[in-house]
Order: sequence, then C-alpha cells, then structure tokens
Amino acid sequence: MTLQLTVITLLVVMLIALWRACIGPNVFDRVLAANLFGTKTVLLIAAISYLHGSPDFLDIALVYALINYISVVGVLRITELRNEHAPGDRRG
Amino acid sequence: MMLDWVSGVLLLVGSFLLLTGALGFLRFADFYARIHACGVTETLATSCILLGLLIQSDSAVPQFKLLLILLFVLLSSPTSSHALAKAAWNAGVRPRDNRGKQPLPLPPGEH
Amino acid sequence: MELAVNIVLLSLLVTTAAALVLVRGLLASIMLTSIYGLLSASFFVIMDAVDVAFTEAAVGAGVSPLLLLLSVAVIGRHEARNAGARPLFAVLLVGITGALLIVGTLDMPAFGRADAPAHLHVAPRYLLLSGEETGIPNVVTSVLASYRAYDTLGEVIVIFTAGVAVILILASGTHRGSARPHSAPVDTKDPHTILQVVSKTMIPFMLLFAFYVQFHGDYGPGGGFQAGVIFASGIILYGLLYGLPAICRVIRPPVVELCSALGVLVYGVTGILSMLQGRPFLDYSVLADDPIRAQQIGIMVIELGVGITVASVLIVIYYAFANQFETNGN
Amino acid sequence: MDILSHFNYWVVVVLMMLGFFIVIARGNLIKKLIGLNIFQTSVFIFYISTGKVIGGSAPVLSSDIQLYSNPLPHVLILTAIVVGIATTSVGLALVLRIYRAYGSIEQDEILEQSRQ
Amino acid sequence: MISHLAVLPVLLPLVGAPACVVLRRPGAAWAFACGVAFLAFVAASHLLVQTRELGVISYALGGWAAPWGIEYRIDLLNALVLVLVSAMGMTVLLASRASVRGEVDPSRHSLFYVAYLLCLAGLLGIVATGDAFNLFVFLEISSLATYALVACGRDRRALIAAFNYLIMGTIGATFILIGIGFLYMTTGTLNMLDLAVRLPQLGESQTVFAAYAFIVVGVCLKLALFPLHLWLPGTYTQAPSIVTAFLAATATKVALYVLVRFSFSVFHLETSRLALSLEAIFITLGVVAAFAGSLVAIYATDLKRGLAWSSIAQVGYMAISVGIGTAAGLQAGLIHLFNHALMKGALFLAVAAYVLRVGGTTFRELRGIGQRMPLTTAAFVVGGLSLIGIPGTAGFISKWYLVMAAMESERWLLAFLVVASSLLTAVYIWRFIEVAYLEKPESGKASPQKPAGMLLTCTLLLALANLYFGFDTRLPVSTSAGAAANLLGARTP
Repeated sequence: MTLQLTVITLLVVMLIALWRACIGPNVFDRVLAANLFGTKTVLLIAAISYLHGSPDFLDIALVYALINYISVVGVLRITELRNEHAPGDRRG
Repeated sequence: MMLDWVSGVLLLVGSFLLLTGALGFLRFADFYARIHACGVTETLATSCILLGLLIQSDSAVPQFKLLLILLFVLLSSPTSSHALAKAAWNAGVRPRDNRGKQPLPLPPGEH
Repeated sequence: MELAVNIVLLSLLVTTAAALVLVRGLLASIMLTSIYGLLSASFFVIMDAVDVAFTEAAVGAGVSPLLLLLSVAVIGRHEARNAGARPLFAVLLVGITGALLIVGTLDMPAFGRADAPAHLHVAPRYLLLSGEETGIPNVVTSVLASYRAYDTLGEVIVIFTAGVAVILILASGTHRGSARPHSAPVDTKDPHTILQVVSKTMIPFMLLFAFYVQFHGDYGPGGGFQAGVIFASGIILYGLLYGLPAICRVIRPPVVELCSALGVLVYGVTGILSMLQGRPFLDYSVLADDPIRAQQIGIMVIELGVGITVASVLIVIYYAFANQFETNGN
Repeated sequence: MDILSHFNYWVVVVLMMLGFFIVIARGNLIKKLIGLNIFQTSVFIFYISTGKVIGGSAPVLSSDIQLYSNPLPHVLILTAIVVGIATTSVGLALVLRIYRAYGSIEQDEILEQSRQ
Repeated sequence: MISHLAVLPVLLPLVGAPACVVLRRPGAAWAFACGVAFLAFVAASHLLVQTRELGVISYALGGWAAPWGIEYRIDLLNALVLVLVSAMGMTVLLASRASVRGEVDPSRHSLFYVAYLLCLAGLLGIVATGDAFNLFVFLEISSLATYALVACGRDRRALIAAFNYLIMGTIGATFILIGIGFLYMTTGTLNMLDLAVRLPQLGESQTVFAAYAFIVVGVCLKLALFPLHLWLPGTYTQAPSIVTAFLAATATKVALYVLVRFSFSVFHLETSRLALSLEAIFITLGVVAAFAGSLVAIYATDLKRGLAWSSIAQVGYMAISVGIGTAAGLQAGLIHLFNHALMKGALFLAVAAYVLRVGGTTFRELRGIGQRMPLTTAAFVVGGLSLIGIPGTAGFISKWYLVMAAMESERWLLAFLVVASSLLTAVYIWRFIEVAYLEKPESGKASPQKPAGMLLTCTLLLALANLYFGFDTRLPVSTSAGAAANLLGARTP
C-alpha cells in the first residue's frame, strides 16, 4: 500500500516539476525542473519494478541516474562556455 | 514483519519529503529559494525511498543495484545542485525578494 | 494500478508536447524534450518494453538533448516570434493527418488484448522457441541479434552513415576528419573543481557499467547499443569537463573514426563467415558445433560490433559538434 | 470500457499531431528538429502500445511466467530509435553549417538572404 | 557461392563502404568504390539472368525461414530495378572523379565516396528486401547518405536544400513507419508475401485503408509526385552535379518501385474498393505533374533547374501508368522507369561536364556551348530527344507503350494529354539546342580545359544506351512484361 502511495506521490511531484519546466521563468529553473524530473523518474522506475516484482528494471533506473547527471553537467558547461565567449548572450 | 513496518515508514517519510520539496519548488519566489527547497529535500527523500525498497527485497542482486543507485544519487545530486546554483550566479541570476520582484541588495564585495 | 499509471503518464506526455508547442526559446524546448524522453521511457517500462526504455532513456533523455544543447551553444537560444508562421496551413495538414490516423484506429484490436492478431502470428514462435533455439532468456536480444539480425546490421549501418554524414557536412578547409584539437585547453576562469573531482571518480564506474550492460544483454535489458551509448556518455562527460583537446589527446579522432568502421566490419565479417561455409548470410550455425553455442557466440560477436560502432560514432559526432563550438568561439 | 480500449491509441495520435504541428508551423530549424523528434517518439509509443498484453510481463524468459508482452515491436523500435537519433544528428550538423553560412537559423531570414 | 547471388548486390556496397573509410586517399577511395559498384552490378545482372530462367529466388537471411526471419525475395521486378540501379550507380560513379574534384571541397573527397556507396547500398537494399520493416531501415540508410551528399554542394543554398529534404524525407519515412505499424497490428507479420496472403482475409478494414494511405503518402514524398515534390527542385539544383545525376537516375526509380510493390504485391489494389478513387487520384496528379513540371521547365533560366522540373513531369508519367493499373499500364511504367533513368543519367552527366567547363548552368553561361563541347552537347541532345520521345530513341518506346496502355483501357483523353505534354518537353529541349548551337558564346570567359575523359566517356555511353534501347527493346520490354504479369497474377493465384 505504501508503495502505491509512493508511486502516486512521485507522479504528483513529476507533474509539479513539469509545470515548473513549462513556466520557467528562468532557464535555470527549467534545467532544475528537468533534473528533478530525472531523479523522480529513477525512483519511479525503482518503485514500479518492485510493484511488478521484476528487479531487472533496476538497471534502467541506474542508467537514468547516470544520464541525468551527464545532461545537467552538459547544460551547465554549455551555458557557461557560451557566456564566456559571447558576454551577455547577445541573442537573448 | 518488523522490516515491513520499517520499510513502510521509510517510504512514507520519503514521500512526505518529496512532496514538501516539490511544493517549495512550485511556490517559492526566486531561483535560489527553489533550488534550496528541492536540492535539500531530494537527497534525504531519495535515500529514504531507496532504503525502504531495499529492505523489501530479499535477494542480493537487486539490493546491490539499489545501493549503487543510492550511492550514485548521493554523489551526483548535491554536485549538480551546487553546479546549477553556481552557473546561475555566474550567468547573472540574482536573489529576489519574497514576491520575486525586487532584486535583493548584495553583500559588499559582490557585484 | 498499472492502468492508472499508464493514463497519468500519457497525460503528462500530452502536457509536455503541448507545452513544447507553446513555449518559445530553444533551451526551454530542449529541457522539455528531455522530459519528454524520460516520460516516454517510463511509459515503455509500464508497457513491459524494458530494452526500449533503456535505449530511450539513454537516447531520448541523454544523447539527443546533449547534441541539441551543443548546437544551441554555438547558435544561441533565441527563437524568433513569428518566423515561418503558417498556422492555418499547418493546422489543416495536421488535421487531415490526425483524422486519417483516428480513422485507422477505429478498426484496431482493443489495447492490451492477448488475442490481438499481432500476438498470434509471428511473435508466439519467438516466445516459445527462442529459448531452445538460441539459449538466451531475453527474447528481445535473441530476435534482435539472431532472427532479425539483418535489420540490426541495417541499424548499425544507419548509425555509421550518420557518423560519415556528420563528418562530411561539418568538415572544413583541407582537413579531413571530425576534430582538430588545435586550440589550447579550455581553461575557464572557473574550473569547477567539485564537478571535476566527482565526475572523475564516476567515469571509471560508468565505463565499467557499460561493459556490464554489453555482456549482460542476454539475460536482462541491455546490449550493444545501450552499452555503446553509456560508454560514449562517459567519454563525453570527460570532454565536457576537461575540454575537447584533453579528450582528443586520450582518444584520438582518426582512431575513433576507424573504430566506427571496425564495428560494422566485425558485424559484416561474421555474416560473411557463414556465407563462406555455404550457409546464408548471418547464419551463426557455422561458428560452433553445438547450434545453441553457435548462436550465443554469434550474438555476442555482433553485439560487440554494435557496441563499438555506436560508441565511436557518438564520440565522433560529439567531437565534430564540439569542434564547431571551439572554432566558432575563438 | 470501450473508450478505454482505444484510449492509448487516441492519445498517441494527439502526440503525433502535436509533433507534426511543430515541424510544419515553426520557422526555427532547431525547433523543427525537436518537433520531428517528438513526432517520431510518438510513433514509437504507438508501436510499443500495440505490443502490450495486459497482465503480461517483460519478454525475458523465466520458468514462473506464463504470459509475455509481444517482443517484436520492441525489436523494431530499438532500430527505429537509432534511426531517429541518426536523423537528429545529421539534421543538427546541417543546422550548424547553415548557421555558419547564413548567420541565422530562422527560415524567414534565410529565405530572404537566399533571394538577394 | 551461386546461392548467395540474391544478397550480393546489396552486401557488397554495404560492407564495402566501411572498408572504404580506411582508404584516406580520394583516388584510392574512388577506385575501390568503383570496383565494389562494378561487382554489385555484375551480381545484379547474374541475378536478372537467373530470375529469368528460374523464376522467384528467395534467400533467408540468418537462416531463419520467412515470416520469422528476414527474407530477400527476388522476382523479375526486383531484378530489373536492381540491375538498373546498380548499373546507373556504377556509371555515374565512374564518371564522378573529375566532377567531384571540381565541385566538392577537397576535405570531403574520400568520405564522399563512402557516402555514395552507402546511398547505393541503401537503394539496392530497398529493392531487394521482402520485409516491410527492413525496407524502412534501408530507406533511412539511403536517405541519410543522400542528405550528406546533397549538402556537399558548393553553394550555401545546398545546405537549405539538404535540410528541407531531410525534414520532408523524415516525415515521409515516419509515415511509412506508421503504415507498417498499422499493418503489423492487423496481421501480425512484416513479411510482404505473408502480408499479401493475410490482408485479403481481413476484408474491409479502416486500419488497412489508413495503412495504405500513409505508406502511399510517404512513398510519394520520396517519389516527388506532385504536390509532394517541393524538396526536389532545390535538391537537384543545388546538389553536386554527380549527386544529381545519381539521384535522378536511381532514387525516384526506387521510390516508384516501392509504390508499385506495395500497391500491387501487398495491397492488391485492384480488388480493393479503393481502386477507382486511387486510379483517378494517380492519373489526375500525374497529368497535372506532367504539365506543371514541363511548363516550369520551359520558363527556367537555369538548365539544371529546368531538368529538375522535367523530372517532376516524368514522375507524373510513371504515376499515370500506375493509375491505369492494367498489365499494359504497369509495363509502360516499368519501361519508362528504365528508360528515364538512362535519359536523366545522360542529361545530368552532360550538365556535370558543363559545370566543370564553364562553371555554371544558366543559359547565359551556356551560350554557344555546342561549338566548345561538341561531343558532350551531342550526348545531351540525344538524351533530350529521348526525353521528348522522338522515334529511334528509348524515350519513344516508353511513350509508345504508355499511350497504347491508355488507349487500350479506352482513356482517349489521357492518351491525348500524354502526347500533348510531350510537345512541351520538346519546347524546353529546343530552347537549349537554340542556346547551345545558334547563339554566340560570351567572349572573354574561357576557363581552362580540365581533363574529364571518364566523364565524357560515360556520358556518351549513356547517350548510346538511349539509342540502343530505342532499337533493341527486348531487355526492358520482355522483363517488364513478365514483371507486370507477376504483379497482377499474384492477385488471382
């Protein structure tokens, strides 16, 4: 029962993160939202694999965690490099 | 039986923390407040939920994988929060007041 | 419960897609794309498609947003307000397509029914016999790498073609190849010590995990493609943090380009070996005396070929894109 | 129940149409590629939906499971995902070259420059 | 070894392409690619001979029997198109060295040939396969390679053309994917033969109707049938001339093959209730395409662009023949498919030679070219006459069969329209002849002669082929008659 509750909570949190990603207002808010979304997906997959009783899915959760981290680093490095090369981000 | 209870409590605590973090993420006024809300709760909430799941399973392989995920999240989540806040600061995002309108005065030495 | 999660995920997908239609600004769009990838991957898990979820997580939420981000880093994230707006025409065209699709769904068998025609004809044989015929529990792997191995060869060629195409398109001047590590190391004002330290400890484990995924694909979700993506992601992470020249010194562009061809050749030569012994192309039975053993060897070798090509093509593409960035910036 | 039996398909149709709309209606070349991505991913979702058997489990053979979902769509979509990422990367490479040649990635501005 | 013949034409370029990456010198890459293409052509010709003797050849890839594994299924139709595509691919490749040197950046040369081989392999794979999903995979291989080849053009507009082609091509491919998904859903199989057996058992299904519609729209995007032709003029005009010659001679032909294969082998167009409306749609679109394409071609100021529009018109004729739908109609379509590849190959190779010599293809630049390049222009004129359909050329044969097929099915107006649109073709070919022979060359702008013997030889070869197949029509006519009979015979076994 608590497992189901956890899944529902996770879905609600994902909805909130999605909402934040839509309204922004800041680019970093969106990045944060995507990151939050990613970690919640990891938990969701883990929880669902227990709900299903097939722990094979845990590999997928692990990959999500990895990929999520890489994309955050990617965003940061890239926004930053852009700031250095083009001060003030001339195109918006 | 005892373990089931522990696992249930851990899951509930984790869910509660998640929800509070998300609420903060939704409602707080500026970026730094929001990253504070979810960055801080996230680590503990994730640990609670993963531990709760770990207790539920009875074979070694999934437990090991869960531990790996936990370890990874414990490493990566604070790192990315830190880096995100730093990048936002470098990009010129500044803290704002409670309604998200006025920029707050900065401490001396910053610009 | 499963059905409820299914419905919630689908609604979230629709919300994300609608937000993508409305939102302006490329970085925001890319973040939403990444979320879309994550959501569809979760959906695939619910639909029992674990291998697909694995791949979609790595591609839809990982590689493709990363490539988009690299391009936006060169171009800028601005999106014009009314450029190319032909909403009426678009609505008309999309409306017709949608109507046709809806018409098509009307006669479809109901969702999830075990007696739908698709589940009665070809697939049952895979589920019944693939265990005996290939000795591999993961049916998706055995269909992918044995029954429909030729499709997978096509897939490897597609990714190889993408690598060739990207180099061909982005090549400049007299230099042939994906990257020119000519510039000094990108030392920024802000070297991100924390990120570098944390990532450096993680990267070896990521590469190790890639090997695990490569060889564990027979028993669970995973396989050459996923392993290649994870391996390349580890390398790309290093490149992002230490700069293109640093990574190019370790993994030299010409070598990677050759490796991308090597993977395809490993795959192709495995097939040709069977031809030389008078069996059809990609018939693994010539590889060992015991047919099941032969299948397993064949599947392992071609998955290795897939992994090599995918990893090296992704690295090549990363080099080519990042190189644009560095030459543009300097 | 009758609505539920086709609900998945209809939602997927909506997803496809949204992606398709972005491709046609937006003038920004990268946005077009994003739309194409969404369009293709939606088709993948459709395929995977057709492979699902309610009550079935993931097609990894095991002695204590009776009913599996259909593995064939999974195999096809694995290939199609690769095709999708290949197309995206080639498209992005073209966009980068276009930006180098025209200084813009908005369709209107490019067309204007081409006419001159 | 002989039993592998079915797979060799595809496999050679498919494995040859990655091997070609190793060769870093462009000359070596070119020579290697030519060798591979030649071997593929030899294999394809043997295959044609064998299918004429033995009938259908089936090859189970991976050793798994048909609906479970992937099957190559070669009948007369595939074999004919395989020979055509590999022959044109080889000829254009042989001619390409000088033109590529002139039109493509040196940094791209060696990989250019790799991409060319991949494109050829993709096209051959589409034709050879008997599996619907495998067709999609090879379609994408050829498309991705094509985008890269088109983007090699010198002008920056080539990039825009390539990007537009990428967007439309991917939409088309995704439509085909949707169609295949619908088919799989209703039948549970992907094998074309198996589909053909199972589809009639379903009766009138909306899903099958939608599947056919999506596949047809997707294929017509690739075929550039009016009004889905928008990508073609830009792509043909801006791509390097060699790529244009290759695409014009092969890619649209393969798309037509796919259309015919799906319409007649898989979907049994005649027996379906759609037949009537589809007939009307194909014939109307074909006629409009034939007239619109020719009219735009008449007013074009650039030879390459004019020929691109002419391709749209010619695709129109092929659509008409599919629309007629009788054995005679299909035969006419297949003959035209064959002959049009020869014509457009010759014409675009001549254009490549012009680009090499005078640097451009506008009519202003080409004034008096007939005196400066007599042999190339002669070849161009032969190709042009064939395009019009003058007796004694290959083009006459295909027009003749097309008009005959229209009259046989008592479509008198259609027959008249086909003849009338041919007159429009005569107008734009005459316009070029006027420019080339009767106008004085612009003085002062004489670029140095570049050695292009191979290019000239291949152009002349294709022009001669146009004449040869105008007299000795046995190969295309008998093969296509057999293929058309097979296609229609499959319906009522």
